Amino acid sequence: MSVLDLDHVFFLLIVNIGIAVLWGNRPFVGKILTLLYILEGLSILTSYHVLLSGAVLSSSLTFTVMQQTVQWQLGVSGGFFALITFMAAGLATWFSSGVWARSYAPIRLLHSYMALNVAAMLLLLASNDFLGLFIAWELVSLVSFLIIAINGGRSAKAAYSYILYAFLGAMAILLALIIIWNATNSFSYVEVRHHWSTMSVNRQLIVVLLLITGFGIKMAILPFHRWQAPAYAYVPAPVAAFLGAISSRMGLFALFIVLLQVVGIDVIQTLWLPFEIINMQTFLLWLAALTLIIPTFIALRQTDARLLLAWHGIGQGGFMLLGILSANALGTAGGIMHVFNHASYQAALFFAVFSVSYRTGTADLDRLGGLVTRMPISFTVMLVGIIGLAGLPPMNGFVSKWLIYKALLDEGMPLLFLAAVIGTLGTILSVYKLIHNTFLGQLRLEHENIKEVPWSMSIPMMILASIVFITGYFPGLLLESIAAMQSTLGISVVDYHLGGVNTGKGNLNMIVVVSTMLMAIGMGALIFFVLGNPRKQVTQWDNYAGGHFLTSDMRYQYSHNFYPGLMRVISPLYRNTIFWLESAIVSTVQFMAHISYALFMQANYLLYLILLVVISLLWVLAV
Amino acid sequence: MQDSLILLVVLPLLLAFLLPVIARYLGNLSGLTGSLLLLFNILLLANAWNSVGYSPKVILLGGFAAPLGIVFYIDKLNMLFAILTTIIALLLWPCRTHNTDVREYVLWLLLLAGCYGVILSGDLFNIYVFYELLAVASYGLVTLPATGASYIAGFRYLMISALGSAFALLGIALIYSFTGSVNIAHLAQIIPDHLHHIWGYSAALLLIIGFGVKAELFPVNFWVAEVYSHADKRVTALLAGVVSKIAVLIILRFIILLFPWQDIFNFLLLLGIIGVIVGEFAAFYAQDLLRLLAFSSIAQSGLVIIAFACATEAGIMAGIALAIHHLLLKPALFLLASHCDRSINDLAGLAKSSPWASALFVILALSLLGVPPLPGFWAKLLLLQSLMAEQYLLLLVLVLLATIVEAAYLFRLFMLFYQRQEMPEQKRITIQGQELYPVITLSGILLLGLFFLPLFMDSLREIAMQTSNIEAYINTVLGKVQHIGEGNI
Amino acid sequence: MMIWDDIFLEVDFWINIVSIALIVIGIYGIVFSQHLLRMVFGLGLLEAGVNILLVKAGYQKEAIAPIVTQASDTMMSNILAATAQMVDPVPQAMVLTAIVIAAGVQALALSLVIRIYKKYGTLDSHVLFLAMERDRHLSLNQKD
Amino acid sequence: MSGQHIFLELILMPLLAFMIGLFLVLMMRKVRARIERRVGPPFLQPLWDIIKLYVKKMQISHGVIHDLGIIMLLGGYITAEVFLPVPGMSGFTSQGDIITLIYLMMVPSLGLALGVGQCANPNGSIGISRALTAMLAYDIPFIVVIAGACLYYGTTDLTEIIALQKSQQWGLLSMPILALAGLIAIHAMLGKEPFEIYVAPAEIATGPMVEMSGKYLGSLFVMQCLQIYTITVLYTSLFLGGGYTWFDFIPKLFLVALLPVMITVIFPRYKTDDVLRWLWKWPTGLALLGLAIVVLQG
Repeated sequence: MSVLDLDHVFFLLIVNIGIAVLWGNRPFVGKILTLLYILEGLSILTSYHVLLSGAVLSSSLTFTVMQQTVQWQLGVSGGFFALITFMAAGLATWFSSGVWARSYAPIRLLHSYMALNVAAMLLLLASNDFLGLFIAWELVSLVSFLIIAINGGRSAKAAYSYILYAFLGAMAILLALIIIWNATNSFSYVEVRHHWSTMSVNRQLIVVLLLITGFGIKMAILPFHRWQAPAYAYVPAPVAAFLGAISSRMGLFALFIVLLQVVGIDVIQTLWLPFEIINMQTFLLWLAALTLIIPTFIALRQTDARLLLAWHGIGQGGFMLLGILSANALGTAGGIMHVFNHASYQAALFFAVFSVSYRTGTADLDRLGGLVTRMPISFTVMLVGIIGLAGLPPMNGFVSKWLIYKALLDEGMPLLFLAAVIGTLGTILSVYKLIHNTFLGQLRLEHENIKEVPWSMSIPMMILASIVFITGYFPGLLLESIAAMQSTLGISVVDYHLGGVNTGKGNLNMIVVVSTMLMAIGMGALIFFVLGNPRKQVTQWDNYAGGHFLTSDMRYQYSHNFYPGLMRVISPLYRNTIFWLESAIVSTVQFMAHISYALFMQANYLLYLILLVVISLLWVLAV
Repeated sequence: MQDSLILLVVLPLLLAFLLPVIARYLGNLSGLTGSLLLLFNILLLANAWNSVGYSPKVILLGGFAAPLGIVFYIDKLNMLFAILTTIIALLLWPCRTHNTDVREYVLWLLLLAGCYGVILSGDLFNIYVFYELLAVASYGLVTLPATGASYIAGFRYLMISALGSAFALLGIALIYSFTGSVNIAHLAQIIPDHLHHIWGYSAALLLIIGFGVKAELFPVNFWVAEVYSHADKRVTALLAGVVSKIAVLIILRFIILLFPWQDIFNFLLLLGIIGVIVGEFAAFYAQDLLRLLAFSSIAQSGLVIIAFACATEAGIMAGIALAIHHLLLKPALFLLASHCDRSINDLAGLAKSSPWASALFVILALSLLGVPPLPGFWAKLLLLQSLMAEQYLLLLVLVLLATIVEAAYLFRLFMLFYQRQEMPEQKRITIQGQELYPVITLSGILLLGLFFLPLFMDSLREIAMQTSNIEAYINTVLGKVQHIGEGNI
Repeated sequence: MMIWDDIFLEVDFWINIVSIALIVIGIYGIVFSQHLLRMVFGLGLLEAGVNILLVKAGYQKEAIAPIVTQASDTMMSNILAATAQMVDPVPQAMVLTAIVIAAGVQALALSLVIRIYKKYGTLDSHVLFLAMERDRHLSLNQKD
Repeated sequence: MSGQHIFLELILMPLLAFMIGLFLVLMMRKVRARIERRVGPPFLQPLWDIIKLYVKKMQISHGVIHDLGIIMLLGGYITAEVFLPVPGMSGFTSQGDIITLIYLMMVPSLGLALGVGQCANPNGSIGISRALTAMLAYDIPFIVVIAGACLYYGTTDLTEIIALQKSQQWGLLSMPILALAGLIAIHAMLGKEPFEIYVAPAEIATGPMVEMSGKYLGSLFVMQCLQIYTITVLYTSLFLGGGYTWFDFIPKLFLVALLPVMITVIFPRYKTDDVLRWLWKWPTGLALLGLAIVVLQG
């Protein structure tokens, strides 16, 4: 069956946790942990061909409760996500293993929480039935809470709001599980799928909506998106990269498994919301599209680089969902591929932003500028990252987005295609603001002596940036496992090759595109450098400035309210409705709490007893 | 063999009356006799557990056969609660505290005798008598701190409890005047069919409200917050953990055997869910730890009542699981909180001064919340399943929403504990070793029990099966062939 | 007319009336009085009413005391015939117990009232409730 | 496709594009001049402009990214040229479809933005802010038009779209409303009045070009040629049936470029927010109408 069973990985994870908890403060431990994460990733990678053939890695751990045997098996989908997890965790730990750790006091907590997170996520990825899924889900929620709250203060507040949302989600999932159990008497995916149709249509609808709510909260789909950005922004750099890269994708993984493997997209397509107004699939697709557009345009307004990226993370989640729900081989492939792509460039971007704030002490976009000459590596990484995030060729973000666009067009959903493009355009605007306000423009006087971050921090960034480029150049590397995933799930399989996909109605060959681009850029460089006179380099403060002579102490940077024209048009659309709703719910709960407490605090409390007796006797008479 | 179980009730009573005399000779050591007694009880129960086996047994007191004679009914459910009561009482036994008043020992023993009596009695009036014994002892225990506030709380507790008892007695009077019997097995033959009218309902409601006072049933649970926050913490732990569950047990027996009518179930469901919601919300508002725990205890009792009110085998199983879980957990939480008896905001940074205690508190509270894979989750899962089996969807949603409110206040608490803010030196709180033994034992039982989860589930199902088997109850008490006349009807 | 006469002349009826009146008065006293002593007295009335109702459950018109006098008459059927003529003894036993319990509870309640009066100098339940809350508040905020 | 052919296409396409672009620019300037009753520039004026800028003595660079931005800008359009279908040379087109092409056309914008950003002149940044806003404005109707066309033809492959038009009829005839909307969109894309605020050629002090001198500006001129060529070819391929041969292809390109110029002169300039409002209202509405018709037609 399997070359290597999952126990080894679990064992390594336990070792990981042990080391992190016991010796997390020592300076060398970060390096050991990095190696361990890489080792875990490799141990899955070495047996990856087994997974690709459709087999599973299984663990010998198992327990039986309520006639249900819970065991752990890593399939190819789980393996794919696990690899991303190990990549993110390994590089994040690498980032924090050197100089960075000296400036961060609770480094032991960070290492331990990271190890716990990875372990819980692996449990989730390897779960094989709803019970195991739910247990792992709650564990993931709790350890995410820990890691989000790590900095105290603002991050603790964000973590609190996260855990409340997470509990709302968990309760929704629990309800769905109970309904499923009631109908099928089983928790295992196979059994549930088999007996799915024993549920009435209304029940099916409720269950699907509950599962979407529950798992969607983790990936912050629309009405539940408010918790995520502050939760992912106000944490230390490695945590932000790790969370932004993979944490909220656990929700996507669960949705992917549930909607595609257990429920089946064909069922989703035949379910109708009440009054037959809208198809379930269409409803979810539009939800995903809104999740893409609204957070993206919220990101456009941010002045804090970390918040900006975190909001984009939510928006890109909408992209993935859009792909997965499109019920199209290309779309599913794009959605899953986007998980990897997003993980790579989002981590790179968070590293770049946090490198800047590590050196300058701020991530406020109004207080930075011109750092490109001081931190060229961070700039390059950010450039690669934003091209990926914006989904422009030649980076990997383009490939997955292309697949999703193509799927939406092929399925005849032009408006959703438009929504996706609007999201991308908003992203381009927003990321240009990010790189402009951070690295371009005028250098501030106080940043004159800033240096590039040390190698221990820049190497992981560069690795991520090169991953972004390489998987953009050769998307077939990822498409191979995605195709395997699709064939194990029994949905239509994407026709891929190393350079991209063939659809017959419009192809993409990234090898050709990127090679042409490289050659074209070479030609451009040739034209630019060979023709004409040589250039003269001027200092960063030497520019036209309307004939006025600028000096370095003059603030001469266009950064705040970067798109005034656009904002004049769209700012009336920012209504803070969800914020308003959230605070309304909070006030309602507080009001109810006050009333309940006042109920108990009565001087003449015996009246209730009499009231109860009288009412119940009246009730008896009525009965 | 099982006849020796009478000793469970007899010995504490005997010792309670002898103890003042013994104390004159043994002094401080007299507390030890109580511990020894409880140890003996554990042995007794363990021995009996083996002999009870699968079929329930009956003890005829005074040699008269039921329904004329007084009986003790012994099945696994009763045994289980008796064992748990003994274990918790042993853990909470106040003998380690110095210069404990001998009266305290006496009251504890009386309380225990009452508990055992209530658990084992198969007779309505006996249950009432033992319940009163238990209640009177608890009034004494509540007022032991001898502060003004504890007197007032105790008085208010006494009034509502006495009123409840009077209602219960009224219910018994009603039942007796219609059936001429107080033997539960006998009544189980008569009431469900012959008293299915207004008087039967009235009697049912009076009994439920009467015993509901101790079971923390809404809305006769207004004493809970003040009593739990003013009484000695061991007493609080015992009341919240054991006594309330025993009262719920009585209600379970009533609704299974005597009043198996859907209207009564609905009534209990309604009270239960209101209790859950109001309890959680009040706990959300509570400004000090003890009140918070008290209100959460109300909510948990509400959950147990909901489970029992499903009145199916699955519901009984869920209710027993929840009850046992809460019975083991709440005493531990109250003991952990006993030195944090202050406004919640003063607890900021508690984890610095007492890291182990706060970690334990957090784990136990997570179990209370029902976070998998902690034991609370499995109990809650059983409850949800039984609710779903009866298609009580709305109830299910309310319970889950109440859990979110619970999560809100518990996590607020955790975040306060782990706030990275120094506590002023004079405000430092540590959980002292004395409370730690019972806490560690209880949480050890809970957490290690997790490894035997399938085993527990199986035995719980067995217990639930036995409990919901009305025929077996009647046959055991009255004998298989014996048919008693229909009384005064 | 005759029927009403019958009812009014029935002892049952009057016992019921008296006990229910006692119960209602007792409950009223407990719930609506602010004075602790009155509450205790109300409790006493309530208990008395319930007890009367309970003892009435065994009442039988023109029955004899439940004592089997003729030991020689060992025939089971005769005993059964005799019991049919007797008052049911069980409620009486129960009422005795209940009275004892009620007396105990009331004594305890009175002793608590004394303690409370010594501490606070008042027996007004509203005032005492506020005092209890104040004490709680003080103890929360000034400990150590 | 032989290796030689590939090489030929790679070299030839950008060159051809540049040359045709030069003539398109010339034509636009000429036509505009004639409408304004001027004579207009001589035949090789656009080329001379570029050569003049390239051979200027002082070439001021504001840093590596300044250069890199210009190179990215040129490279992006050169790539786009390679993937455009023209008569006889569409070997690359099937390797990247129309969606790829749209996104390739966004790369130069990013390059320009990066280059200008490095100049550290806030006026340049303001110009970029306007340019990107305008991109958001005109891309939305344009995308709806593309979506409608792709939906109508059932493919995103440009060569297939052209082949379908050859066998059936031109897109202009089958989707007239979409074609009209597309025309307005490319008018805005070309940065002609009334949508010229982001180029703002009249007030060079606030616009992307503020720090562009010498061959930097020359490269922008090259870019302009390539841009006009790209847009016209794209429109031609979608709605005018592409080209059978170069002889009917080039007139079509000129026709497409001519239409905006014919009407542009009479307009004043919109503010940025007005550009947004207008483009999101009229052409987008038209395009959505066209899309609805396409969808309803089946």
